[in-house]
Amino acid sequence: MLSTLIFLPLAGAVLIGFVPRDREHMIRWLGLSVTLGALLLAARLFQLFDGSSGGMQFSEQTPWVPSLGIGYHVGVDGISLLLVGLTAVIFPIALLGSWGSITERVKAFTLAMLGLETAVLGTFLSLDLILFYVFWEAVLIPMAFLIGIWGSANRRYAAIKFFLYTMAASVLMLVAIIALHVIGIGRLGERTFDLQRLAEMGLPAGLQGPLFAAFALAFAVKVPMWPLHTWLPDAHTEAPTAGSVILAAVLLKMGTYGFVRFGPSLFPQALAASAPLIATLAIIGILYGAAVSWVQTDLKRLVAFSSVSHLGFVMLGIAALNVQGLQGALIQMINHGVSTGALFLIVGVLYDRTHSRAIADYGGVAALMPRFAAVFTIVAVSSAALPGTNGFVGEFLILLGAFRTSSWWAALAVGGVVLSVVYLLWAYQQVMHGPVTAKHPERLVDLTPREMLVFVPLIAMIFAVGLYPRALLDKSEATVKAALTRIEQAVAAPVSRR
Amino acid sequence: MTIQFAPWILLWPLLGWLTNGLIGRRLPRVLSGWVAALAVAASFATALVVLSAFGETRAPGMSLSIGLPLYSWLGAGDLDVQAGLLVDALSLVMVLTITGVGLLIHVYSIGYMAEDPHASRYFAYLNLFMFSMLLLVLAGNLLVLFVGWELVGLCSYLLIGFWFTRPAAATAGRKAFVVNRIGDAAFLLGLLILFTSLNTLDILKIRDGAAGLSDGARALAALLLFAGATGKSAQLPLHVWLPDAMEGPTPVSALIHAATMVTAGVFLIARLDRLFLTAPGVPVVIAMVGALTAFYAATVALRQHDLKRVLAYSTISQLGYMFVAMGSLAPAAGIFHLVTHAFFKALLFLAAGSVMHAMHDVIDMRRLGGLARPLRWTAGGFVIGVLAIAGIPPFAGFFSKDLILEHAFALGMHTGNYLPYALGLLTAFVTAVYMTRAAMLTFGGRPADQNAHPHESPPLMLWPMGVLAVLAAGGGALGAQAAGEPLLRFLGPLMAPAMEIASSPPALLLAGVSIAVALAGVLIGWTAYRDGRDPSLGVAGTFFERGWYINDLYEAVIVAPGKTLARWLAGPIDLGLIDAAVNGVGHVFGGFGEAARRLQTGYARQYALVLLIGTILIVGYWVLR
Amino acid sequence: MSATLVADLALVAPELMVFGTALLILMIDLWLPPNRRGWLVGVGLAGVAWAGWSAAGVPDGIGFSGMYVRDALTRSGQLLALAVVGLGILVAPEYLRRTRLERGEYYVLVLTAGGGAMLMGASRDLLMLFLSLETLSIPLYVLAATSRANVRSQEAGMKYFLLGAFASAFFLYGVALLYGATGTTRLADLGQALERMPSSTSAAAGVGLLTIGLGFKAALVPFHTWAPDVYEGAPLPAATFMAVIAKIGAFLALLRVFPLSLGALAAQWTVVLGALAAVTMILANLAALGQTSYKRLLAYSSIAHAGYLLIGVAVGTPAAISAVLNYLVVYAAMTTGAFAVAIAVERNGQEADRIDDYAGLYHRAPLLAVATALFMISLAGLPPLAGFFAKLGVFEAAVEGGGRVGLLLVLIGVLSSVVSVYYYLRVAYVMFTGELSADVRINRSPLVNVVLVLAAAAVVQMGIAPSTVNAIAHRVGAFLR
Amino acid sequence: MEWLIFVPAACLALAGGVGVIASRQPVHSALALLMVLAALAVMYLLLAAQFIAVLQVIVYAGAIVVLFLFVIMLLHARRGEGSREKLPRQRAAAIVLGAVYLVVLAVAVLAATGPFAQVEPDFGTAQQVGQSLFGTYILPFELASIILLVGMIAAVVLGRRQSGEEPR
Amino acid sequence: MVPPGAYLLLSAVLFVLGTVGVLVRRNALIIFMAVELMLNSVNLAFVTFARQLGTVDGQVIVFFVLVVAAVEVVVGLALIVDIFRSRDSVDIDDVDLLRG
Repeated sequence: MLSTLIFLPLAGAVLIGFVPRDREHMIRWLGLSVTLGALLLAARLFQLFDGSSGGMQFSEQTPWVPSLGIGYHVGVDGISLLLVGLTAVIFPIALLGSWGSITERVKAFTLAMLGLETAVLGTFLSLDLILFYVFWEAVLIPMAFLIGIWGSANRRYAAIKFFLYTMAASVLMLVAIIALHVIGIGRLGERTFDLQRLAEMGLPAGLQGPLFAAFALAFAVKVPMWPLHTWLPDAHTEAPTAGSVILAAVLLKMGTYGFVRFGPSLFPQALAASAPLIATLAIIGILYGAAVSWVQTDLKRLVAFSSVSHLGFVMLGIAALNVQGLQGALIQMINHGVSTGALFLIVGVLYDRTHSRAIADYGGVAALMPRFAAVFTIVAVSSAALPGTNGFVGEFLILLGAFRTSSWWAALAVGGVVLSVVYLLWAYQQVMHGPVTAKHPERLVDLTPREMLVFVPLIAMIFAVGLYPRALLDKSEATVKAALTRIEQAVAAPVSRR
Repeated sequence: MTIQFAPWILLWPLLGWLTNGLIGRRLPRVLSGWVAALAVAASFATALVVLSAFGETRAPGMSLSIGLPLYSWLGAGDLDVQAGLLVDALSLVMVLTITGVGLLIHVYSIGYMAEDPHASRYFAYLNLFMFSMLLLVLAGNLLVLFVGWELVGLCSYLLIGFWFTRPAAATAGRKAFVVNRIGDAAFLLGLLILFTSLNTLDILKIRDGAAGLSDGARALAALLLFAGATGKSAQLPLHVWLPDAMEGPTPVSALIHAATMVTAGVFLIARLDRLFLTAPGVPVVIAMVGALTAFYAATVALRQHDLKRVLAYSTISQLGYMFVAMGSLAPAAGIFHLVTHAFFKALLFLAAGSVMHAMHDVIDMRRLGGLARPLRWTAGGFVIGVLAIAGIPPFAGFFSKDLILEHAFALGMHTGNYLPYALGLLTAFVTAVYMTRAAMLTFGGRPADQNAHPHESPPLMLWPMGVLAVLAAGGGALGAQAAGEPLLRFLGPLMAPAMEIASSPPALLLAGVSIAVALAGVLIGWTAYRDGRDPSLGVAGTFFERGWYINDLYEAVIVAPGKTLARWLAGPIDLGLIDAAVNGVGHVFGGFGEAARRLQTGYARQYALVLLIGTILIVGYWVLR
Repeated sequence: MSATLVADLALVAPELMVFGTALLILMIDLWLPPNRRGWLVGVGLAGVAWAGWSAAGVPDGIGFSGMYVRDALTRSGQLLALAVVGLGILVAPEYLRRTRLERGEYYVLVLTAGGGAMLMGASRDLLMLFLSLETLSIPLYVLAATSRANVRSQEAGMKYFLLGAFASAFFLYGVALLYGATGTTRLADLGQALERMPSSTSAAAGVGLLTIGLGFKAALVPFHTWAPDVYEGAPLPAATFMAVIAKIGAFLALLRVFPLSLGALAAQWTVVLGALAAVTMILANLAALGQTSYKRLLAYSSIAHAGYLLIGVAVGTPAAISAVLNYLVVYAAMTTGAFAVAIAVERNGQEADRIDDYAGLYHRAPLLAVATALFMISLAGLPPLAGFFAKLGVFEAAVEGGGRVGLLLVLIGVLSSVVSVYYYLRVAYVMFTGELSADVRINRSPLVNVVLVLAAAAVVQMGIAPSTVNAIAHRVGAFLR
Repeated sequence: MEWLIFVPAACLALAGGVGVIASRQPVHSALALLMVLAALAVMYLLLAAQFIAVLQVIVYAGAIVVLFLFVIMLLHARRGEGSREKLPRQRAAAIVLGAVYLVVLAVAVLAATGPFAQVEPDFGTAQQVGQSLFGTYILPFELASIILLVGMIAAVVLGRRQSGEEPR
Repeated sequence: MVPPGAYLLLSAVLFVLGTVGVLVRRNALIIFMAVELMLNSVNLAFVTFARQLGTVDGQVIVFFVLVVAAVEVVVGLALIVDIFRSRDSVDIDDVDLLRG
């Protein structure tokens, strides 16, 4: 089932490869159907998933490169389940949302998106380190092309920066993976890259530090954590709407997911030891991202920096290393995907109409586009974590978790709660309120039914998660607890004595 | 049990909101108003039903508070937040006040907004607000309360900025939200402390468990929550948003920024009285903040020219009284004042709205005057409101304010700190003066603009004012000794155990003093502002007019430096340092690449030289190893 | 003829077939009318196939007085070399016909160079190694200069030859030193002798000089300087062929000499080869950054890959050897593919050599563009294509068997591949954006297309299912253990 | 006794070596090279390598140097070097590096010296060398033929008139 | 009796002379002669070692070096002639189109 899910989009891409380029309509529909198919599969997976178990489910394992000990091993637990669900939801939305804006090279675009979906799903479901790395890096290429081909003026610079920056960080992870494998040969007596096997061997504390550092660097850039974030504003700004949506909603989660997936399993002691550092950077990110958002003049840059702030919360939750923090981090990952994805779609709606991202080019839009205004309002308050929306659930749990670990973390992070309103409402006011000063008021027509169709599921998720987060939390709690138990045991009884 | 209907109190406005929000634009304008009003009316009626049911349960031995869990909202580890309601005397009083006054204001709004093309959006917001406010007061869990707490803030933002094409309105809404958020952040931290110490956020459990907390935790949690309350209830130092909030439609000012939402802070303290009032040192802080705010706002109100701003500052001032009551360990008295204040302040605002309606949105008192004649009913209502707020018996304000001063005096007797009382008394005098001034400048004297042809508002607006006028005049009965203090007795059992006042103050004497001060104030005001005169009060006047320059101070000390800091971070730091470092790495590599390219000169002899160098190095290494 | 000679000749049957085919082509070419030269391709391919069949079948053994060894390394190396010769023949005819260079000698030279490369892997004697090296090199010098009216081609031949002869002299002096110090040129005896006298200065210097000769052929920095100029100047089919065959020969020899014979001096040559690998990876990748010529870019790329390959040699464990072999296969596929793309494109009747000439290729020839993208991604070592697994194998072996030096090399390796991503993907990026210039023409070249398809299939197959080739290489490594 | 032959021969070889690289005219270089070859042939005789000495004279002096001279004539390349030195520091660098390399090389090569071995009288005769060539060294010998063939083909390919292209 | 060291030293000097010649001369013909000089020095070393060791292998190797040297000269001279035809120069520094 998992393999079907992972490779369904790729199979769809192959199929679309045979469709002539000029049949754009058919390609669009095919692409959408494929992603919807993946969504159905993911929904079924969600339904079948047993939330009471903290282990891997639906595992599939088969040797891949036996001589090197590389296996094809996929599986889903509570953590990956949520992210797989998010991925499956976001992709059809992003595709549908780009129907209006991507009018050139539709086929290549659709292929890139489908390839990207496979890579992302694979990243979330891999349980073999090499398989994981393969998917992890495979994400870069379609994404860089999305930015570099369909992006705006400075796209080449942004694509290169995105690619090289994230890649530079992740190759060190590759070295660490190899090192783990080699250590595993010594300690397990077998050649394996299997995550679970390597986790069982119990890495000596002295080795955990450098190896975790290599992993953490790769993840931290992807998240991105301050001060490794500067690729993000450029990538977001230049990417086409769908690219931004995917980037924000799904790709950044790969970084946070990495921390949650590999930290407790492979490097429990190192994770525990570096939690204060992670938290510090996270808090700086929260406040810094928010403050910098406030003075942006480009809407997409503003949202990009808000991502830095929001993901700071996620990292803070992870650094808290308790149930609330981690659960909050997980929920916040989903929330950020939904809300920031929606924000980028909102910017996309404006951009499609006037081809400007400059805040100064707008003003009084609410009067012209009331439905759009309502959508924007809901998304903005969700992003600002207003209770009743999804954002609050995540931030509250994170703050609670952080508070329990160190009250100062929460006290400082709460500043982000305030600042988020400052920049979001500022931007909202500049764009939507005041007299109509937008440059091309005649072009600012309200949302079309297709665009509404893009937003409705996101808004539904905003409220669904806000009002009944247990639907998600219950799926992941057992997994999170198991991970925490691992850390506790490792810290209590250092494995290094072995 | 009919008490199970309590959720419907919430559901009606929610349905109203959905109706107006989803299909409102397709409804006839009048209809959307009536839908909204009907929803509130249904809510009010449900509240009455619940009240009657609640009355039945008040047999001895029965719980004073009935929790109605709905569903498990949020859980992680040991955190389990039940979304549920809490029905008790306090919440019922609040619900009735909110739905009652709210209903009147909804009806008024139908008339007021009759001409506005976006009325459906207005009523949708208004109903959403009703829902949020009711959620706030009915919440059985502090986190659920917080949901309402923030949602009312959102509604406030939306409604202040309802006429968002006016930059001032949009900015005011944003300011309100941001300032509230600052308080909310503190609130949130308070919540975290409570949960980490008590492992629950259930209000009943917190009430029961508060005594078990350490002094430090209790005080810190209480202070943080109180900080949240100062934001919502516009107390010093977070009061700055409320005067600006007057940019919203006047019924909104009446409902949200006078009668209901701003009292949420007071309600919060009453709700958690056992936490707040037993925490060491906290009551004094509350009382002092309240007293100072009351006095501060009253002085500022003295020199405002915008009628609604006068009323806004007076609201801040009156809220200060309520906090004095809380700080004086008399939450019931505070709630009493909350209720009477809701009556007379709503009345005053509606009257002001009526004036605006008549004068085509002119609200600057310097351009008003002599309206008593054309706007007879409005003027009458306004005068009743003035008398009530000034504390002239037998109008409602007198009883509640006097009760607070009495408790403040008792606090002084108990602790030796008479400052809250003294400030309260002084404020009472100033209140009488500035309210008289407002009435005189608006309705007395001669019309400032001869060309205006004011006309009285339609019945749909006058009737609610009438009802409120009756309540403002007679509402004191709820807490008057002569009437048997029904409200205080109703609240009493819930609140009593938290308080202990050692000695009883000389009640009659204090009442006399209050009356004398109020009368003096009215008299002086009458004398000073007769015939449309408005003495400037010199330097002090300007000081008052600018709100003691607090706004300017914030602007200069927090906002401007904050923006500068943010610009500095975004420019020199983010682009200039962090990003430049990243790009610098790229450029360094590019530079190396160019250098490496230049090594390749194209001359074979030089290639041979390079080869020889390599040979020497390698062979040299082997030879010398 | 003595019985041993017959047995010995059986050992070298594949080489004999290759050289024999070369002679046959030379003969046929004499009487074949110019418009029937297509037959030469057929004959060449048939000979290669025959030799391949033979290389796979001839049993192991050592012959010719211990100068020649046929073992797993020989066999796999020869099969690879033969495959490359086959590809080298396939890419040529259409281009040669276009540029009126078609001559039987071209194929003769390709075949003899291939034979040289095959012998390099089998040489068990330094003299044999030297002669094999020359058998490989001299045809390549000539191939580089084939396009004789083209001054760039002449220049390429000249530089290649001049520096090649220069480096050969160094190599020979190394042989002389080793001979003088140990009295033998047989690698096996040499290894034993050095175990007895590990601190011999002369022998050490001799090993150093051998490194220069082989390093020149493998284009390791600082012996790489000829490569960019030669690849850029040489006609495309020649560049395609030499970029791969020289690397194969050189690395087979490096493996034969260092890990498999001179284990006694491992501590020292690990450092030297490691340092060479490090500077090669760094410098080549940096220098490639600013290139505007496609061939030149690929030249630097091939230098960089020599660096990655050399990591495996420097580490020298059986796992590393098999990783190097695997890498060579992958390198052959992706480099041949990348060059072959350029053969299919033409600007104003000339080679389309500027990277910008490929702008918008995707619109005109989507499959060609996609294939190029595959080669570039694989060359950059990005998953999930072959290049990634090739690098992974080498890196894994280095971390496992290379100690601190290995780890350091891997770090340099991964970081320099990040740099390489920039220039590789720039090519792919250019093809998917922009517009194809009007004077750029895409040639319908069935044979080149065959090469492209084969290379692309290999790059994909060895990425998605790397086990096949990997398992073979692994078995070789295990055998040599 | 040997010294009497060695020293003049060595001096001749060195002088010739310097002459090769220092002569202005290619012809002079070729003649200097001839001098070196002759001197080395003498040394080979001293080192009991009669066959090689003969080969040296026949192949090198007889064929290679003649070939050089032939090409020099063909090209009329009198000096063949442009007046402008494009690599001004090349000469100094070459000399310095050459000196360094000489030290390294001398150290390396001298470390391998030992006493001369006792050899049979037929050491280095054509017969002995020939037996090796066709015995032990049969494979290299065959390979050498291939190399010669390649040389031939190279000459054909490179020397042929450039067909179908504008003559320059 | 002249010791092997003397021959070897001579060989080293000749080799370096050849090396320097390649580096400093620009006439391609002279450069090739310098290369021949290097090869000859190698031959001297081989012959000396053969004598020192008393094995004939060194001399056999010289035979092969001679063959290769001859072929190299053929190829090299052919290239020079070719280049001279198109550029009218045998100055190796004029062969500098390819760079970077």
